[in-house]
Amino acid sequence: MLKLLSTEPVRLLAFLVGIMAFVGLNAAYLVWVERKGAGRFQRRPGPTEVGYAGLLQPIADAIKLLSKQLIVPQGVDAALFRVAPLLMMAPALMSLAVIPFGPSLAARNINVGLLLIFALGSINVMAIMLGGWSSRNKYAIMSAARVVSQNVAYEIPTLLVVITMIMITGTMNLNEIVRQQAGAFWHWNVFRVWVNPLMPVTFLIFFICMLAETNRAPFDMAEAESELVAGAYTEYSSMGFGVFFMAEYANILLGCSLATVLFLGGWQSPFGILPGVLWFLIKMYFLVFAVVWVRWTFPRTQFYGLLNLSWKLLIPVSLFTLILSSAIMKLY
Amino acid sequence: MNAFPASNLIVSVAFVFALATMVLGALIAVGSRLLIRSVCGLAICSVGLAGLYYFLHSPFLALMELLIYVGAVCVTVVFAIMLAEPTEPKNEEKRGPTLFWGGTALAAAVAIFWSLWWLGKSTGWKTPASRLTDGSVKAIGVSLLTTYSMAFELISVALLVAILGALAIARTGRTKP
Amino acid sequence: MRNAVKEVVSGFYSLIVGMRVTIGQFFKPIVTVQYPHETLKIAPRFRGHIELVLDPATGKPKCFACKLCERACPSDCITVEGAKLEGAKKRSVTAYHLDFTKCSLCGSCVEACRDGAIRFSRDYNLAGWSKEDFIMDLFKRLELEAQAASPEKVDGRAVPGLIAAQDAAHQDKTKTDLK
Amino acid sequence: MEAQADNAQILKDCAPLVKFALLDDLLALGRANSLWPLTFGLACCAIEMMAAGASRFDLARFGAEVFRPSPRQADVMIVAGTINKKMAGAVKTLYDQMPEPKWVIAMGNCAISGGPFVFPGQYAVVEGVEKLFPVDVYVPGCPPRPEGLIEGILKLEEKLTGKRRWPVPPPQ
Amino acid sequence: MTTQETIVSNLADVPRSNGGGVETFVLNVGPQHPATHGVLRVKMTMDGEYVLRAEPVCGYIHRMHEKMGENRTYAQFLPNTSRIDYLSAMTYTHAWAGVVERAAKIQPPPRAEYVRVITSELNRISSHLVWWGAFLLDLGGFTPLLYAFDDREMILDLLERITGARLTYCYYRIGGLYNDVDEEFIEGTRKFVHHMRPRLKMYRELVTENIIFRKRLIDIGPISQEMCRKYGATGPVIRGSGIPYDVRKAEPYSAYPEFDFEIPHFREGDSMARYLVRMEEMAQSLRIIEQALDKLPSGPVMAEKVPRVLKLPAGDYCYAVEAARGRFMVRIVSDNKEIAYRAKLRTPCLSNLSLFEEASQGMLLPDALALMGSLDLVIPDIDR
Amino acid sequence: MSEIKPNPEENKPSSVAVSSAKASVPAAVPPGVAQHQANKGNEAPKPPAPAPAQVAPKTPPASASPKPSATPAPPPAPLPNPLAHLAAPFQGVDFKLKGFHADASVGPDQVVSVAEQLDKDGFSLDTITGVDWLAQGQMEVVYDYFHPVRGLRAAVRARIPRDNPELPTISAVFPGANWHERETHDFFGIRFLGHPNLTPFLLPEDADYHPLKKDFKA
Amino acid sequence: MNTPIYDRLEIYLVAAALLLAIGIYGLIRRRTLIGMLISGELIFSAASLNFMAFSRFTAPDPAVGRIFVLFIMGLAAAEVAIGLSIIIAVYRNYRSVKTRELSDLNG
Repeated sequence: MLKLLSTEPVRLLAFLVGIMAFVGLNAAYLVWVERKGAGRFQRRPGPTEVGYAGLLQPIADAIKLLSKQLIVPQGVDAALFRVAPLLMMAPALMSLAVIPFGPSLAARNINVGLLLIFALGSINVMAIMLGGWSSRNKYAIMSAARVVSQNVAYEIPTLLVVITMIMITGTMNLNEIVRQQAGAFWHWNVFRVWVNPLMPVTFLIFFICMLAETNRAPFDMAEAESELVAGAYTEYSSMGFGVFFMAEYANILLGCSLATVLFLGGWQSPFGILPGVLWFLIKMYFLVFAVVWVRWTFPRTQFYGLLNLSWKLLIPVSLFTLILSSAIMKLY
Repeated sequence: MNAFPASNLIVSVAFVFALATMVLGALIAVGSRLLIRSVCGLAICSVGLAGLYYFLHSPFLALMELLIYVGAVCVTVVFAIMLAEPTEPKNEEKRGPTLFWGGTALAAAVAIFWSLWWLGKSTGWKTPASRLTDGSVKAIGVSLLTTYSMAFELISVALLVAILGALAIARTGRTKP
Repeated sequence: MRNAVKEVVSGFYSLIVGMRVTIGQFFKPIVTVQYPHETLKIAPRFRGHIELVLDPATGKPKCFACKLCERACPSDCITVEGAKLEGAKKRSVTAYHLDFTKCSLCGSCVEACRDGAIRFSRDYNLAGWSKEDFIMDLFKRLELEAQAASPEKVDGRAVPGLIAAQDAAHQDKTKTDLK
Repeated sequence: MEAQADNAQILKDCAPLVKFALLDDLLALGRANSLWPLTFGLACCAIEMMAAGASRFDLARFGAEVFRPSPRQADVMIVAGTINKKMAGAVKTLYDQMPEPKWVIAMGNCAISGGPFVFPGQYAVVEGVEKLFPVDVYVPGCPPRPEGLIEGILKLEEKLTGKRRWPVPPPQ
Repeated sequence: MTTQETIVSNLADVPRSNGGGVETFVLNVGPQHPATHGVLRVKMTMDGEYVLRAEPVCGYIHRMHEKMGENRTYAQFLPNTSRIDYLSAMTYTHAWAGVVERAAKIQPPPRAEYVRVITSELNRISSHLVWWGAFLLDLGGFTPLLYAFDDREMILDLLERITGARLTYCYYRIGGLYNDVDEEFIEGTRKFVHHMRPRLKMYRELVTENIIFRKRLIDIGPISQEMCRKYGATGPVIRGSGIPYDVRKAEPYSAYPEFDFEIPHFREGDSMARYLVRMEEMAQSLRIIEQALDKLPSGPVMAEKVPRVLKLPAGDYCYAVEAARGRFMVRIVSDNKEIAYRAKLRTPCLSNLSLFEEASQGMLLPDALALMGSLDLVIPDIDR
Repeated sequence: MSEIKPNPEENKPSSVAVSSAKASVPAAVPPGVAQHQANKGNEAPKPPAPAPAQVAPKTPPASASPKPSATPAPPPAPLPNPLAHLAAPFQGVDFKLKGFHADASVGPDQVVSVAEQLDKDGFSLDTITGVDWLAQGQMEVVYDYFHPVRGLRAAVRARIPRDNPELPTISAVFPGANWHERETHDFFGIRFLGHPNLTPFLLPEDADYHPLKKDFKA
Repeated sequence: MNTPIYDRLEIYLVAAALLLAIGIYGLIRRRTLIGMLISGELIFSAASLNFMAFSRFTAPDPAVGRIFVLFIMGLAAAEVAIGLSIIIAVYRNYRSVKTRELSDLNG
């Protein structure tokens, strides 16, 4: 029996269940964190009345959303309309399977883990687009069109940065990447300026692209509330909206985890006091906090401003870092 | 993997599932009246195909298939559909030509399929005695930059030209900045 | 090129400054008044709906149904009925209806009243399940309140003697009474 | 319009027939504590509605700060302001687009009865939003203070769960 | 479910080709849309994200103010004026009180005029603060709104202290004020002035200098001086185009001539210029308030002889004030009765919005909405 | 008067031009805006009419001088007419009493030409007011103009028969008149000939009533 | 025959043939440019699958087939990009992407 449990499929299954629970819990409580954080930034308490410090608020929201009427408006493409939220949620869940949360805590340690995340990530775009298209709503369609151009534009600098990282580390295995950053915190990739003096900039580019790809403020063109009502989600009610909502946070989770793995040394601890998993979570949640912080500070960018930023600034700079790091690698 | 009971069966089922996904996707892609569903069919087909690649011992290409077909090709096509026509014409054409073309297409498809099947079955394929490389990402990269560097360059030029051409074609007619 | 670099750098700096401002606010205490648990002090001149004032001497409403308020009201939300009771010197009010759902809280009625017989209540947080809750019979309301307030409860707000004399809003009003 | 009201009534009437007490309570609790209003301001009261959402009063404490711009995702419509005859159709449609279960708070005298804009011979104002669809909670005032709106939301929660979880603030 | 059968105006059918020319579709922004601040509806003919033609459709909150002006006595109409532009209620009441005083030749006492100036300017600041927050909300920033509301609450506390209401003050009376201000109000106002100056600096750091914000406003939605003049735009809109027109200086009223203040104006005419004008105006209002507090005379706050039943001599009378959004003018036509024969309310937002159709042509949707936000609309002010 | 000392931080951006009538003074700009203006180059438009500081009869500070004792509404002595240079029959009016500086009664056919003259003079349309004189069987339309630079106010009135209320539109001269005319049409049923789009503005699209007519019953 | 189903070359070849047949059917049957483009992608996929299968089972260097598949993917992406831009340009001019209605192209 024990042997059976240690077999690969069972392990995988166990991890998938674990990840689902992790994502579910996190997606729900990231919403709480967001609301609490927004509250603090605005000098108000945020949710407090539902449970201690509003801790039951996400549960109340979930119950409410689950029990609401799911409207499939007339004229929508019902099949696609229903599939789209799931299509948004599934890739985020699957991608987390390759994230190493601890030295041996990854559902599947595959050699092309980094590629897997981006391959699955590309489905997200499809999901929002189908959601927007099938809604048959002008705002939703405009939003879908924006999402596509935004994500296409930001995929390029992201991939360039990731290629830089692959070149520097020489692997696409996430666990291996983390392993290479062992030692004190200056061995983390962000601080490895001797490998590439532009490493902090590279991290910044990755962070910006991550914000853009997860449609977070200041790049939240997809649900630009004051322009497009609720964007691609305008026609979604009840859990359809809920799943989109959760998927958004799951994607943030994924993005922050990836940034942690690539740049912040993953589960490597700077002092060696706490276990690796905790360090991983601390770093990840710090990035999540930064995402919240950014959201509640800045106004939304204009759409062409967003594309300009990508095409005129991020892509050249990331291309430059790529060339620079390859030159440095060649020289030394 | 073999320690797990009936693992062979499970893997076989997964394989059949991937195969079925691919075929189903392809059928949706050509059969659906709504173009948007056709694209979804193409995406499903690509997912199935990626599964087959995985069974062909190349997870790298499986993921590339997803990245390029789902992430780039399908997205672009959906985008184009949004800009252009939402549906395939329903009953605009006369029945005669429709039937004729349908029949021709079916006949051609069946003929091709049958002949290829026969060809595939009847040929005795030989497995090689030894392998030069293991076909990993590294091997692919090395080959790309050595043996096939010319083709690689050509592909990049083709892509560049495609980007420029697409920009040039799509931009004409836009009067605004 | 130099301009572009300068713009990027200064733009980035402006973003940092913005984030510094918000994080500064993050660590400041909250400003929220947690309403059902704690309440703001309502301003003394707060204009709620109107209520009748009792005459401390008689324990009856001061109002004698002169209907000035009814006439002053821009939205016709006041209906006063009065009658001259037997043995009384003046008319006295028999019914005072306020349709609060039409009121615009302008204060014209209180201003029009020459005898301080009506004033603003301190109901700042009214809410109810039925519209009829806010079509009030002030006369009845006063009676109910007077009954409810036990005599020994000195600071209860329905105690007749206190009502007329002590209310800050009322005092404010008399200080600058309009001619 | 009547049919809609009837439907709602029938739903309400039928509710006790199929009652799983615990689940029902749980649902009610969940709904009561997650009332997402529709971003929908009409006039003066909308400013007080914003003020109620702002830091001083903070609707977020009750989980009600998630103002949704799309009616599909909203649970409660706070009618904050005057509805005139030109607007009535749009308001009705918005109400219809909200998924069940949904609630309405009539905020301010205009939404309750047309308020100060009703006079004999008026030609534009709908005299109360209840002429269009059923209203659950009335918050009178012109405009009501933010406390009034919070009280209205507490009343709505009380209506859903059957009891008031919060203290009644003392009269001032 | 019946809910599925209805299709709201803004949730209408998908765009389809119209068989020739540019492929356009009509986007109904409003009457319920987060960017329209109320119930304005803008019928936008779009080519993709470009606005070909934006036609505002008004009247969704028409509340018959002018009709009521013919139904109510002059004193009874006062509360209405607070509800035309509820964000700038004081100034609107000022105009009505002013026109009646002008016609009836009532002179409010100096203290009343000073208090009117103080409260009007406080109200102007609070109005600009709401605009600032809501404008940022249009641009996708939520936090500034709440900071603005924090500061606004301080003003509201002050004003509630003396008027008893938070929004629709109805504080001025024909011939003076409802009641006098007290020391606490004066001290509180001074404190507020000291509090507000650093806050304006913080606003500048948080928003005005922010690169994202600047990119969204600079050169967006330019409005020329000629366009302002042709459409009768006033207030920050005309000042943002470089014409320093301000009723407080052009047609001085109340106690304004006694204060030293400037009219901020910028030449560019883009959304940023209008934004900066309003931010500057807040600083100027603080200046006026400080001066008025220092010079506040004592005495009564109500004119001596205001008849209970007020009849204006026949004729027509105008009175204009500088409200937060521009020139607000009341024109009363009287036929010597207790009730106006005709009460015309000239509201700034109507004129300011009327140039939107021309100014927004060919803009991108978010830019057009930013332009609309920079006009600072209050919809009941348009519809009356 | 006490010294106003704005906080030095605040002083920087508040260095805007002091300007009441001197409109052509280019505004000094706060440092943060310099870049903003630099983008514009020197194409900054000049105000339309850089009129020399023309001082219209301004009201004295309201609290200063007592009002003149009750004069009848039309002043007996003709006041200086600030618009004497125009061909339109303008008359000077006491601003303190009326709230405008010049007044003209014109025929319906003159409305457009007066608007054109005022337009040339740099005036801007303030508003259009309809008045229903039921007893006289007339409708009156008052056009209010203001001058954004000189601070002048002018009123132009035209009377038309009540049973056939028609006036030429001035929306070709002042595009801003478009909405004002639509509104006047809503309320009084006055038809503005040549108006591009005389549809209900504030009333519902299908409204066929004119609520501000004196004989209107809901 | 002990080789599992997923380790047999014929299966892959049949699958590829099926994909090709479906693709060709679609290419003939479809009436819109976009539909034809999608069918073309299917044909590409069929070719890729064949390459992959042969490189897995018969080629001495498995990298070769994979490189070709990569090339095909690149070409497919380029083809889609250029094809769609042509389609959109055609659509702008003719308001239709139905091949039948684009008779102007015939001269």
